[in-house]
Amino acid sequence: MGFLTKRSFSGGIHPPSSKNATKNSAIITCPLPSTVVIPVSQHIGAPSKPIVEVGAAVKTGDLLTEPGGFISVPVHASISGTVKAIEPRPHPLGNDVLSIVIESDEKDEWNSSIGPQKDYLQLDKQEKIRRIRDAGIAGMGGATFPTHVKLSPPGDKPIDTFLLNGAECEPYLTSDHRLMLEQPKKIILGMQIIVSILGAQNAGIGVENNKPDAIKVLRKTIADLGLPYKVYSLPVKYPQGAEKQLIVAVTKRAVPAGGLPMDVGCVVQNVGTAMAVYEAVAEKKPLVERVVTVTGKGVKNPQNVLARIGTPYSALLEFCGGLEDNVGKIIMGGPMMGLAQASLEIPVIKGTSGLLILDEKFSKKPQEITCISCARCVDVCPMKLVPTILAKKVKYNIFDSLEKDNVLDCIECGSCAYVCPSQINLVHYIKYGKHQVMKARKKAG
Amino acid sequence: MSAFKELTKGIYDQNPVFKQALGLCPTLAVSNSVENGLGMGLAATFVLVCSNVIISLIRKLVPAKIRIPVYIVVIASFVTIVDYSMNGLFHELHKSLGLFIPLIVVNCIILGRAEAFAGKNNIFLSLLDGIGMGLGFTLALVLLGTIREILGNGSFLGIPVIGASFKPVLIMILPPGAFLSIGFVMGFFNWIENRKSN
Amino acid sequence: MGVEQLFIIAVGAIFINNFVFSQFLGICPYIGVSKQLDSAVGMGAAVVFVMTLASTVTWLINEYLLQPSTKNLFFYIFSLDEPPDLSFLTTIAFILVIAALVQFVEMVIQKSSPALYKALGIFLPLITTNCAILGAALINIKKEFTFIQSIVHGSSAGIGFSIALILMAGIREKLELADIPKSMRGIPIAFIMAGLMAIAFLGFSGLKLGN
Amino acid sequence: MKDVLKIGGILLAITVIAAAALSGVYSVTKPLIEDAKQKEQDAALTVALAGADTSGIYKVENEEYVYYEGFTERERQNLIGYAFITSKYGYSSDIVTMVGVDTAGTIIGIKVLSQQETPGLGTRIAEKAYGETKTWVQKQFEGKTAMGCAVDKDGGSIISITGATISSRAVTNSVVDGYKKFNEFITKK
Amino acid sequence: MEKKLFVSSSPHITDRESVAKIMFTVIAALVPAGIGGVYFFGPKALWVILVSVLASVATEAVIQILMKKPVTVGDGSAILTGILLAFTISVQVPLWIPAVGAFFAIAVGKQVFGGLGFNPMNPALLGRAFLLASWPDYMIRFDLARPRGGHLAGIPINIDGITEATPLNVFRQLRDIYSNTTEFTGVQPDVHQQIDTLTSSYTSIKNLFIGDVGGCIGETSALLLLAGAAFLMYKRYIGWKIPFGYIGTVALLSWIFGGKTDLFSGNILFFVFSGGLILGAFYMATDMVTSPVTFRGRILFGIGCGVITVLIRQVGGYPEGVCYSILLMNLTVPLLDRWNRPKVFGKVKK
Ligand SMILES: Cc1cc2nc3c(=O)[nH]c(=O)nc-3n(C[C@H](O)[C@H](O)[C@H](O)COP(=O)(O)O)c2cc1C
Ligand SMILES: Cc1cc2nc3c(=O)[nH]c(=O)nc-3n(C[C@H](O)[C@H](O)[C@H](O)COP(=O)(O)O)c2cc1C
Ligand SMILES: Cc1cc2nc3c(=O)[nH]c(=O)nc-3n(C[C@H](O)[C@H](O)[C@H](O)COP(=O)(O)O)c2cc1C
Ligand SMILES: Cc1cc2nc3c(=O)[nH]c(=O)nc-3n(C[C@H](O)[C@H](O)[C@H](O)CO)c2cc1C
Ligand code: SF4
Ligand code: SF4
Ligand code: SF4
Ligand code: SF4
Ligand code: FES
Repeated sequence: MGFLTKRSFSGGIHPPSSKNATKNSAIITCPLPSTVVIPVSQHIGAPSKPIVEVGAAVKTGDLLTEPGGFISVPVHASISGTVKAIEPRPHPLGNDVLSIVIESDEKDEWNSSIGPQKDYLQLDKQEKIRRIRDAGIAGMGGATFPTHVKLSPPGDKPIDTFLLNGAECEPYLTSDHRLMLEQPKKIILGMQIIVSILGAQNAGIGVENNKPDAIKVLRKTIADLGLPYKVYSLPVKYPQGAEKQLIVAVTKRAVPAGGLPMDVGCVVQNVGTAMAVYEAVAEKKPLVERVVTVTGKGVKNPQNVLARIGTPYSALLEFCGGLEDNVGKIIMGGPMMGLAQASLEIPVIKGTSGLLILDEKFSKKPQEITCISCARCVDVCPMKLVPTILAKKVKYNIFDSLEKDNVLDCIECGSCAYVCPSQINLVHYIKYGKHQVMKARKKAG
Repeated sequence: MSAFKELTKGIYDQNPVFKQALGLCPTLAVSNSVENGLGMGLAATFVLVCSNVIISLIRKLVPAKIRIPVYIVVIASFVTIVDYSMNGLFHELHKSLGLFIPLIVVNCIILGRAEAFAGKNNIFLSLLDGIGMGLGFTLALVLLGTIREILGNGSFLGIPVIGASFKPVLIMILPPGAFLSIGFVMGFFNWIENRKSN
Repeated sequence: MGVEQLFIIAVGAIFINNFVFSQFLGICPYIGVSKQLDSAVGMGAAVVFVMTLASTVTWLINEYLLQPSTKNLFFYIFSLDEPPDLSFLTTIAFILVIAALVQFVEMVIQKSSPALYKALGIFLPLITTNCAILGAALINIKKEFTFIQSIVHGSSAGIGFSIALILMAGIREKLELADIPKSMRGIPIAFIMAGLMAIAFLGFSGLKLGN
Repeated sequence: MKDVLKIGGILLAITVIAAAALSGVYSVTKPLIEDAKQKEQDAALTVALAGADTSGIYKVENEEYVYYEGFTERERQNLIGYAFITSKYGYSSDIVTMVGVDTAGTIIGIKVLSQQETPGLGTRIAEKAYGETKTWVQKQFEGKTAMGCAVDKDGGSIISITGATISSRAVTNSVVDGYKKFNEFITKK
Repeated sequence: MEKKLFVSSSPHITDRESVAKIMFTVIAALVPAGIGGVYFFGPKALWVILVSVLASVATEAVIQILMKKPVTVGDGSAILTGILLAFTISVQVPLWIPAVGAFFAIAVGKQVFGGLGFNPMNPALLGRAFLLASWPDYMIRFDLARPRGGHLAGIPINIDGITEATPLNVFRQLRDIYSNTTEFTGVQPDVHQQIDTLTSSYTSIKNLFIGDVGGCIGETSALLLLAGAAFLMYKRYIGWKIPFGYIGTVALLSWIFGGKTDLFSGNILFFVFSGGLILGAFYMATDMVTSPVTFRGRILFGIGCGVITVLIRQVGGYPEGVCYSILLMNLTVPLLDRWNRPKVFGKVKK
């Protein structure tokens, strides 16, 4: 309804926000875990390659791997101690991934090169981008796409607009919200760095208007720093934070189907990423910790926790008072797009925005029945697809026309499955369909 | 294949209507009563048998290129014969079968048999094939006619067979009834086949 | 009156006496070529085209060659004493003419428009044995339509057939994604669907257009 | 070229054989067909003019009007009445009937020649009820004075079919109309 | 501790709607109209509804058992089909009529296609159309001999004997007399005025709105049907596109063509509130299974229903066209959906 709310996109849903449990709890630092498990792949792209050996002593911030290609970032030791093992360990994505296990010496000695850098803004563009890559920054909004790649758009795609994504539209999660309240200055300065890299004329932050305090704080910080950035107050609607939807809401530009934000002159980064960029460029601090919202009915003390990368869930949860008895499901991320986790020994990674613990009642899904063509999924799809037809075709193994039906444009936001009264997990089918289409594409060369 | 097989295959195994979905138009159009079905079935059988025989007889004389036109001429001649004879002898029946008598000429079964069988086999087998297929077609029409007439009119061959308290399901003798009956009968045969193969 | 009459013939042939749902003509291609929407559209276009053409040509043949009237060309050419009644050749003449016509159209399209040929070509041979074409021609004669009326009737009947075919194809594509009982899949369910469509088309019966 | 000639020749030969055969069939069946058509026409007339000799019915035809005269004898003796065709739009079609009247205007017989009313409703005008030997029109009209016919809803004595008053009324009024026209013509003559 | 953790794909929450909840809410919304039907047409109406519902549910259950499928009568869709079927038939039918109709609706209209969600056409309306074609003599019996519902706005027309004493049928008959296409030799003083009284008088419209007229069990009371529909719209179980597209089209075209003889003189309220339009537009054209899923498709669907309804009402073989127009438009649903796919986000017009 473009004419009712000025800044938004069509489609979308309004799930209960469920953020009250943690939105007022300040970020607390999690005690150092006794071991951390650091997977060599925490981003989209080629895995990085270990450069340490078992038995090596490492300090916090030490480089553990080197990038495995252009679209790749290194990982760093998040505590000081000894490398205990380099072996496949369970990964949040569900498979086992080569990981570097470090046993803490409980001293947390940091790599000595880390510290405030003078005149960092005057560095040349390439140096800033190098520092970002060396810090191992991958997008913290969930997609974990290497940030240095995003910040090096090809020459034929001039960028005029940079948007910071503070929407945090997923229910339950409050990590970005707290970060905006508690670290506004670092975020804005990080934004300043990014804008300087991109040479963008316009820059702004999009925040859902259920976080008025964050909007106020950001506006004040920007004013204090004398920067020209805008803060956009956006209506509450999922997936407001999806980048195409954010861009259209703020700039009215529609990213072409199958295209990227840079096709319309935009780059979008998460607020956490901005802060990490600041720390990387201005302090040479690698990405070794992040804010994780630990929440849900199944955990005793829901709160926002600053945790080292590699902290096993068990340690994190213990810090939050432990689990209730009726735990049914543990989800990395939010309830809409997050991944259900199979074990408590899986570690926090760069993209872990939250850990959501649902009780049993919430976890069991009702039996899927047949589609009644109610069109709810069609009405809510922010990409204007027809999810019911996509899912049906997949179910009956008809893949050849899927690509023509634009299946690849699905952003897997889950809105369709959320509203389906027949409990059909449309995203599940659609993901499989995408997979088949990609496979067929590859085969066709 | 034995001669006996040629004669009987059309009745069930290769029934032109139910198994091959041929000759559907007349089947649907005239199966609103048993009498119509029977009349149409026999008329088509006559054409089928005669054209099968003639075509098998002349198959060696006809060059491949003009096979189809020749078949059509042969078939059309017999159709016209049936058309006029029925008009003279069974005027009422001819009237209620209407357009569908001349349309036997395009009945897919007949040209189909000419192509698939009579053009390749000797007279004797072609004769049996014609009789068998014609019989199968007739039986299909009579079966559908029976279902539709009993349900839709409460009668069989015009004779009331269900008590007066039965209110006929009129729709069965209207066009929708034709489609529904043939659909369910075909489904029933499929069901039998499926059960057999299990 | 004239135009109104044509309108009545057209609406009658498309909706009220739809070839498929009430006349039972062209059922084989209707069931056979309605599995996919694209081919249904192609077939529909081909049928409209051929049916119009066939109505035109057969009407002329009937009027000037077969009927025993003073317009009969044989009567002139051979200066016969009395116009010959060749109406017993109707069936043969019509079917041969239609077959030849389809061949001819196929050739012309192939030469003149390869694109159109690609779209319609495969359907044309199917049409020869389609009783709807011959049916339309025979109805024109039986109802004693004038030349213009025959053309309108022929094309409208073709359009009515195409509508039925295209609606059915849309639905059958959707039925591919349905849990139809095994024995009913394929042709049986197509017939059931046709029956239900015919029920819906009963809604057009008794349309009172003229007077 | 030779090939074409040969093929054309065969085709022509077959067509000629077929045409010859058909013209034979035609000449044999033609009288039969005409006979049958006549009989059909007669069937209606024998109902409308019950009592007349089948070969004692004559068509009277001129530019604007057609009717039939029925005699008990073949040689135009003993006129029992006249038959005419009349029609009116009913519920969804023209209902065409043949009506026979005696010289006093009393209906001898009546038959519906064509109609396309709603099956189960309007079509019942031409149907026999279960166990009856006469159709609804026969039962209602035979023996009544043509001029005075009207359905019960309009205050007359023709009992209309429930749910099909419109069809019933159309037949009734067409009988009256038809008779009026016939009478006008007869008296003019 | 090793507890079994559930692992399933995202999303992990839903809005807790279910098909059963939707169906039973629609059933609840129809209850007032049902009570209205029983009030206007007497206790037999209740029997008709019960027989229809029982036959629907039994047919569905038996077929599912025979085909060794899970029995899903608990989802309420068969109950709803039964109720809607009963709502579209006259109270004067013998009780086997709703039973046979419900059997056809469920068996041929729904289960042959695989059951809930797969049927291309509206089962309840198919049931009705089947009954109307098979036993028209029963199906059009709407005479006025019943407790209430006997008014036709106090029209002085000699209406008692007319089998089909419903507003639309009486209108058609009067207008035919007026324009002389039908003869009516009975004494009819002032047809012109009768038509005006029927279509425009306050009493007539009021009776139509309340439901105090002849017609099918559940269709007469616009008031009660609209109350239920408002509730469903509030709950977002039915949208606005189909019903408003439908009724708007009927209103417009009826205004243009619904006059006695001249154009632009039809009374909109009369045509909107009479017949099955309100029931059809809000509860039957909106059946999600048999209506388009796309935005434009739904609007066109509503408009198409409206056009056909007015066509049949004005020149068709039936006084009312709601049933057939919805069934006919059901046939176009796959095409409407296919040709009106939303433009994918970011797809540029060519
Ligand atoms: C459905 C959906 C919702 C999203 N919501 C958010 C959000 O609320 N905040 C956010 O920063 N990124 C969100 N993202 C990710 C963004 O699309 C985008 O990848 C991200 O903002 C880019 O920033 P990053 O590279 O710094 O992570 C969402 C993505 C999807 C598909
Ligand atoms: C579907 C349908 C078909 C009808 N068919 C006819 C018909 O063929 N003949 C007829 O007279 N009335 C028919 N009617 C009924 C008329 O509308 C009208 O109600 C009836 O003629 C009045 O008869 P009555 O006075 O006996 O009640 C039909 C009505 C409907 C709804
Ligand atoms: C949804 C619905 C659809 C209907 N469709 C038809 C129809 O197509 N034909 C018909 O004669 N009656 C139909 N009816 C019944 C008529 O609306 C009504 O009972 C009668 O035919 C005319 O009554 P009225 O004058 O009150 O409109 C339908 C009823 C409903 C509720
Ligand atoms: C808003 C709404 C309207 C419905 N309308 C009908 C209807 O008109 N006829 C019917 O048989 N079922 C109706 N149903 C029930 C259900 O959708 C129907 O039985 C399916 O078509 C069966 O697959 C309706 C359901 C809903 C939610
Ligand atoms: S990942 Fe989800 S919750 Fe997190 S920012 Fe993106 S949309 Fe919002
Ligand atoms: S998951 Fe894909 S199909 Fe479903 S609503 Fe989101 S974008 Fe649309
Ligand atoms: S929301 Fe579910 S039931 Fe509704 S149309 Fe989409 S897939 Fe079908
Ligand atoms: S194609 Fe789809 S399913 Fe396959 S990896 Fe990519 S997102 Fe996942
Ligand atoms: S019999 Fe009509 S098309 Fe085959």
